Amino acid sequence: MNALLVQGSQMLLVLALAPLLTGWVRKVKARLLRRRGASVWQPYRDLLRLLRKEAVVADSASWLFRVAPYLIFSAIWVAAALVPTFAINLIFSWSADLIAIVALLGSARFFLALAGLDVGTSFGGIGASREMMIAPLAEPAMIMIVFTLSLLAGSTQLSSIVAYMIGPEVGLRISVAMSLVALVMVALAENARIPVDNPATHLELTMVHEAMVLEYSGRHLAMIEAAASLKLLLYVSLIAAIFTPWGMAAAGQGLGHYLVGGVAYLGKLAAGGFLLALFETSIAKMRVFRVSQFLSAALMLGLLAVLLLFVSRNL
Amino acid sequence: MNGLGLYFDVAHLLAGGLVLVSFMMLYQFRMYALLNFYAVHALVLSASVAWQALIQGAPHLYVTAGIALVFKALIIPVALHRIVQRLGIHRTIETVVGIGPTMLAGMGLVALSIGVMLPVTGSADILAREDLAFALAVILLGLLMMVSRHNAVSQVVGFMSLENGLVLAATGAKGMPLVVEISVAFSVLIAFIVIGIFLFRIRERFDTVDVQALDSFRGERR
Amino acid sequence: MSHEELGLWLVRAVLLVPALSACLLALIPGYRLSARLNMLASLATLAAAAALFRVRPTPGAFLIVDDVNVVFIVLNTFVGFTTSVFSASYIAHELEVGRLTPVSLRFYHAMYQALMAAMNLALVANNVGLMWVAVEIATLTTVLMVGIYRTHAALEAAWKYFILGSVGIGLALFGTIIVYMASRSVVGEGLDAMAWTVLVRHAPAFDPALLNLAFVFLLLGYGTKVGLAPLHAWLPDAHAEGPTPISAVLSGLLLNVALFALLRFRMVMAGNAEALAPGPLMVTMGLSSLLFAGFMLYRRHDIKRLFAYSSIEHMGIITFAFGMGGPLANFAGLLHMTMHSLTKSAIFFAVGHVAQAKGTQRLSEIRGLTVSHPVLGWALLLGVFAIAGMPPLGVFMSEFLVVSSTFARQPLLAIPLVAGLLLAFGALLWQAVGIAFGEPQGESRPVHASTVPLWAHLALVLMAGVYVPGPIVRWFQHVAALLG
Amino acid sequence: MNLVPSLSIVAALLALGVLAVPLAPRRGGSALVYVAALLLTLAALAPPVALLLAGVDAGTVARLSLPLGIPWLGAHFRIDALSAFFLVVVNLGGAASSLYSLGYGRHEPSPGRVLPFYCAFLAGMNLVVLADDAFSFLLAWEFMSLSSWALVMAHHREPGNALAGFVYLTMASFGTLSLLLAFGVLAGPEGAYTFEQIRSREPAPLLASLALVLVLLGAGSKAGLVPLHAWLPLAHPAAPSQVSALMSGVMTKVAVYGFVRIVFDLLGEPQLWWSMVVLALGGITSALGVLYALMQHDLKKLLAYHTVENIGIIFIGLGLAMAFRANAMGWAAALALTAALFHVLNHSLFKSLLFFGAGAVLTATGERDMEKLGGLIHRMPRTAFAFLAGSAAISALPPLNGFVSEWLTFQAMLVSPQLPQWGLKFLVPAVGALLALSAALAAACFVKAFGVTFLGRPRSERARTAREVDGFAVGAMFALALLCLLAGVLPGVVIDGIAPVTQYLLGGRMPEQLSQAWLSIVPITAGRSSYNGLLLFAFIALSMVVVITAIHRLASHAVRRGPAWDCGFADDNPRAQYTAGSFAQPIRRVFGTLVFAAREHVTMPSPGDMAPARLEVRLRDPVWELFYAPIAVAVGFAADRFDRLQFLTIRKYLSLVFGALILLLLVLVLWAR
Repeated sequence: MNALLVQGSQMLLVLALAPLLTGWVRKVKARLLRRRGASVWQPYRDLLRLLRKEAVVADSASWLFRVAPYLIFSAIWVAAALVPTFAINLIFSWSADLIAIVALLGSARFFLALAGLDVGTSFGGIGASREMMIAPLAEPAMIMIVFTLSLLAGSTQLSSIVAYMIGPEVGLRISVAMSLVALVMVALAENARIPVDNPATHLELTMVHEAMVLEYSGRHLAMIEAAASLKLLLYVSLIAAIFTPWGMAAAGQGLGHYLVGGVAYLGKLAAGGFLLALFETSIAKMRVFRVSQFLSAALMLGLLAVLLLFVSRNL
Repeated sequence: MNGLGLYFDVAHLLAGGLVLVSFMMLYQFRMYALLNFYAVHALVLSASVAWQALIQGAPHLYVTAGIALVFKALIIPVALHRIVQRLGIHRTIETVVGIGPTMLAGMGLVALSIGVMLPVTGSADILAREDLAFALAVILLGLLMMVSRHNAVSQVVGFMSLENGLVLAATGAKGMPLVVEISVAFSVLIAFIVIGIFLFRIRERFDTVDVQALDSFRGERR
Repeated sequence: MSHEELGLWLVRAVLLVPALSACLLALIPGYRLSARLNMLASLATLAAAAALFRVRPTPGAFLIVDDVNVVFIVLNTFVGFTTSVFSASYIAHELEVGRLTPVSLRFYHAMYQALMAAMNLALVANNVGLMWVAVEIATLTTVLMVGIYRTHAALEAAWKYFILGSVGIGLALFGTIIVYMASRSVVGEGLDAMAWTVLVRHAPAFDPALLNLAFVFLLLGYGTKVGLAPLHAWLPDAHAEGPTPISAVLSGLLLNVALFALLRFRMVMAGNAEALAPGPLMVTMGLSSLLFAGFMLYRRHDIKRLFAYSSIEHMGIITFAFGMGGPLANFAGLLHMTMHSLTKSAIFFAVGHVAQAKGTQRLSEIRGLTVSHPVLGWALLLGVFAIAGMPPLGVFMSEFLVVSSTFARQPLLAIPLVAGLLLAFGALLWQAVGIAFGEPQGESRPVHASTVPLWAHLALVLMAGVYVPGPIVRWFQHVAALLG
Repeated sequence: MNLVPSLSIVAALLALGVLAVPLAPRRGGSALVYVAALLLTLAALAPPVALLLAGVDAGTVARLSLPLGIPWLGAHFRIDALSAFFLVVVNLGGAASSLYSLGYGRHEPSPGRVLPFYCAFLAGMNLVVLADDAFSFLLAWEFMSLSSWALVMAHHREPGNALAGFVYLTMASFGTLSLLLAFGVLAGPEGAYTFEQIRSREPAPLLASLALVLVLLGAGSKAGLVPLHAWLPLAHPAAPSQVSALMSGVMTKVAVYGFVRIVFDLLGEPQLWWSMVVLALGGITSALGVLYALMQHDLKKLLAYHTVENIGIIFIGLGLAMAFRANAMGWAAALALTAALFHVLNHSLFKSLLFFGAGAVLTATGERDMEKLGGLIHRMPRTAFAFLAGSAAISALPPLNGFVSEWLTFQAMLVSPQLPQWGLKFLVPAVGALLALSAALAAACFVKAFGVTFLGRPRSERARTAREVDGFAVGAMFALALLCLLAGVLPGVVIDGIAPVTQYLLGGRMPEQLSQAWLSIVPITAGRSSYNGLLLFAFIALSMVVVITAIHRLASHAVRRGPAWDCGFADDNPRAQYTAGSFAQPIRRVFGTLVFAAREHVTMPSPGDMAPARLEVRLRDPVWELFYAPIAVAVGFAADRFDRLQFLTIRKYLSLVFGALILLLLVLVLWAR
């Protein structure tokens, strides 16, 4: 029962923290640009406002258009809830390993792209098309990162990987460093951040994610926005859990450990958000067709990480 | 064994003579001369067959010799003379390659036929072996004539000299049954060919059965 | 009547019934009557031949019925009979159209029976000379029949066939003479030295060099009749320009008879350990025919010539199989011979009706047959697949055995074999798709076709693909063992 | 265990095929035949299912030999775990397709060209799986090809179908001949053609390798391994849709069966490099297959190319299994083989479903070209839903079945570092990257396929007026969609069903799945990796329900319909939508320039000219240009050259005879030396 409670609290925690992280990143970015910026709570307000509004649906939209936001949101929420945040070995953590989490995100993207095509406007098409160009490069890179980690840890379970990373055997490895870089690159692409995409613009030539969701409004848009925040949170948590696993509580440990884990998690999120904002302000967005090269680099890094693994350690 | 030696020598001489006449036929480039030499060819064959009949003591071979004499040495050459006249066939023989190379090829063929027969030893008697070598040479030379001449008539002559080689071989094989029947069958065949040439008015070439149909048809309409 | 006597009478019947009916048919004017008589005579011959399965005379000096030839005799008479049935309905149409006159028909029927008699004689002959004579007669009769339409094309085809056939006959005769000389010094002079039974028995003692020489001439001489490349030139034209029943008999039977003659000599060769192995020669000739015909199939414009080239291809395969030797390949070769006769004659039956229905033999004008003439179209397609070695038809089994056993023994030989099979298959398929499918083109006359012989053949071929009756298998196996 | 029921069903199917000839033109005849086929295939499911459920240790094998085929050998038949599994795949596909055809078959313009061959095709596939000697196997194999060829030619008047049929059957024949040669090697010169005899023979390593290459050519050409796939995207779309489904979903699996049977069962111990070849081929096939698919505008052709991709995935699994087996890692080999066989089942389910959907679209609109479709989700909601389910499954999205098998394949790959060979250590991750790439591209491809066909606005009049298809067709699609979901959320059942197969072939199996807590699947140990589709499905469904209820209760549920936002450019021409071609443009630019030498050429009219601008895309098919075109050219060239021999004079023909004679005599002279 306790275990269920912890799992449930993690599920609620990610949901609660996701808009905050988005708000935090925006705030930091604004400060770095010497603007005052909106409050870190602004995303919550936006979501609430959107939820209360009526939804405007295009005449040519089908049921898929209306179901997709919920589906996307649920898939990403479930995925985010399965990534260790403050503790590992939660009760349902074994129901999906890292590969499955990647695939869940893939499901979400699949439906998002379909939703983009549903109305039959050029914007939806352009977004979906570009999104589906990015994904085939990001996913293999991600899988290569999974390979590296799970070959190291002997498992594809996130909890086991994290436990291994906490442990003493890790050491400093070039493979791990490379997969960190690759994972960051993939995360930037997946979350539609600069330099791959700009979440703050609606300029048709550069949009990817925003173009797909252009037709959405009201509660549907709220779901999409929430899902985007959750996804960002998921990736930050993932990077934090794998590469900075310190402070993570194990299953069955006392409340104190959980509290420590929670505080450490908040700290990691804050740091992650800050770094993201710093990175985004210091780099320019690239042309769409440069993205493929960017992601190919990530893929190569991932593959190299796997191969170097055999050199650095006798597996 | 002196008697046998004589028998052998005469048979050898006649068979060799056949090869020689074959060569002389290859050398001809006048139609009538060719036909005349064919008559000589048949004559030598007839003599050879008759000699075989004598030494083998096989009277039925005289029939074959008679056929060769009457049919091949007389009737056929005369008939072909007529055809050449009647159909207005060119009196000169068009060869595919020059006479010289043809002769050289002929030499090669004779060498080949001897080379082929060389390993035959022991069991087959010498007479048969030599005879066979000459017969093979005659056959090959006949074939060579068929493929190296453009004129229909000279091709027929080539075929007939080939057939003479066969008869030479058959009569040389001592005691071979059905030789007469075979020579009759071949005569019929030759008669067919000659009649065919006359009926279908094949003037210049073997290939077309009518001058009007020249070159319009080569097996398949396109 | 004793067993022996009965057998002797049966053999005589197989020869005399067609021979006598040839004379009779030459005298009868009415074409309906003569067509019926033709069928009747063929049926009687078939009955006599079938009875030979049970009753056999002891081999005589001239005639023999043994395991090697009995299946071929029955096959020969069977296809002869079915072709005569087909011929009856084919000829009627030719008369209507005016391509044939009643006089030429009389000649045609007489020649048909004469041909059957000659082929049967070649099969039952126990004497190499007699066999040679029989093959020569068969050739001459077919020459006359090929030219029966009196068109330029037909005459030229017949002429070509005549000349090339004559040269072939000459070469085969020379080979036969040499065989006699080889055996004479062992067996002694006279008829015995030319009898199969004696030859096979005494083969080990023959002079190998003479045998080698003989085989070269026999291979080329009879190979001309078989249609092996490069001796094949007469075959496509003779098939294409003669009446279709004759094409069926040529492809289905005459080629077999010539090959049968080769096989007999191969047995003699195989009996002599020092003689040149006939295998490599036959394998080379077979492969060259297969590959050559495979390429030729692609550029054909005439439907009968197409299938004539396919016959060359299959003769190549069969020669290859016998060249490989061994129980499996020999069995496959025998089976393939049988299947090829049945299938190819069936195809020519179909082609005959198709050509009558469309009024042309040009492939480009025969399109969409399964739409315009479903029965003929599908039958033809089935026939093409049978001949192309598709299961569950008979040729598949023989090709299976040839290819797999060859590859296990001589992998390098199997490569060109398979390439040739594939090449020929591609060509046949391409042409067959064009014939059978697509929008129908050109004229389409009604044809009163009797498709019974056609389906009978195809049914047999289909049956053989999945089930070969035990007695036939035992015969084939026995013969395969004899062939070595 | 008894073989009589299975064989009687085959015989009944053949008889039905013959009966179908007179029945086809009659009213209701076609429905009658399909009902019978449905019942027969359903009945055929019973024996193999029973065998597989009997469990691992049963090891049941039933044999039967009939006095058919090669006379002294007889025809041997056998059912064991492997054939049972594939019998399930074949007859499941057959049953679904028959059900679908009950409705779909009514639209067939010439049932006489479909029905007999349809039954024969089903019988042939069953027979391949049951055969237990080389002759019966190849006979059934080629019979299967031939009957499916006839089905491809059913609509022979459509342009291109003749070529499709030609390429198909020629390639099939090539494959059969390769297999024939392989059996020649395996059976030896004495002709030991029964599988029992072949198993007991130990071929020399070199010969075994030769056999493997030949099997790869033979089974690979039927399955559609690159570069032997060329026939597949031509032939599969040309057939009527229920047959396309069978060919893509089932027949390619029969080819996989052939490969597994020969390589795992008959060939003895594998050599190491075999697995490398198979792995590399699988990886290349999967990536190239999906790239080809992405370039297609023809819905059925796209699906056919996807079959190529999935075959690649299956062969990756098989290659892994071979690698592990060569290193005596039975448990890992069992995992990899299970993954491959699981994918076999999965692909047969969703590919049939997708072809049914394509067939439904084809009947409703008469179009296969996606550029003329669109918006069908409004007109054909049920078909759209089923197609969406199939698309999600084939794109390996959890919690559907496609994901499970790919996940298992990845799990098997992760064992690869334990292999001692460096080559494999490096190769496997690279193949893994290709697999991930093709999975992601597949998702992109099906976004395109579903999005352009069913979503957006109709691009043609026929798409605008499409009607939903009949109940049988929809029923068949929904049944398959349900099976996709079930296999996805309860994969343990399938894995345990496959266990007897791996036990038989490899002597090992995956851990029993149905006894795991919460019905998770555990490939090796629970600590290493596990996956629970059921829970994921439940979580997603639950959270969706919760969120939707919460929002609709607590926040707004008002909806207003309005026109789509047009950027102020009011032109609602549906042709302004994204098309299949434009959707794939970014991917074409990224991958296509390399693989297909894709070139875009823009023709822009001069200012003031009212002519439309044109964008032309040129793609080159590297496989066709490298492998097939040269052969066609060479054959054509040689045929032209040889053809001159038809037009010689008699003298020249005589010269040929003369030449042959001289040649042979020379050989004789030389021989005697």
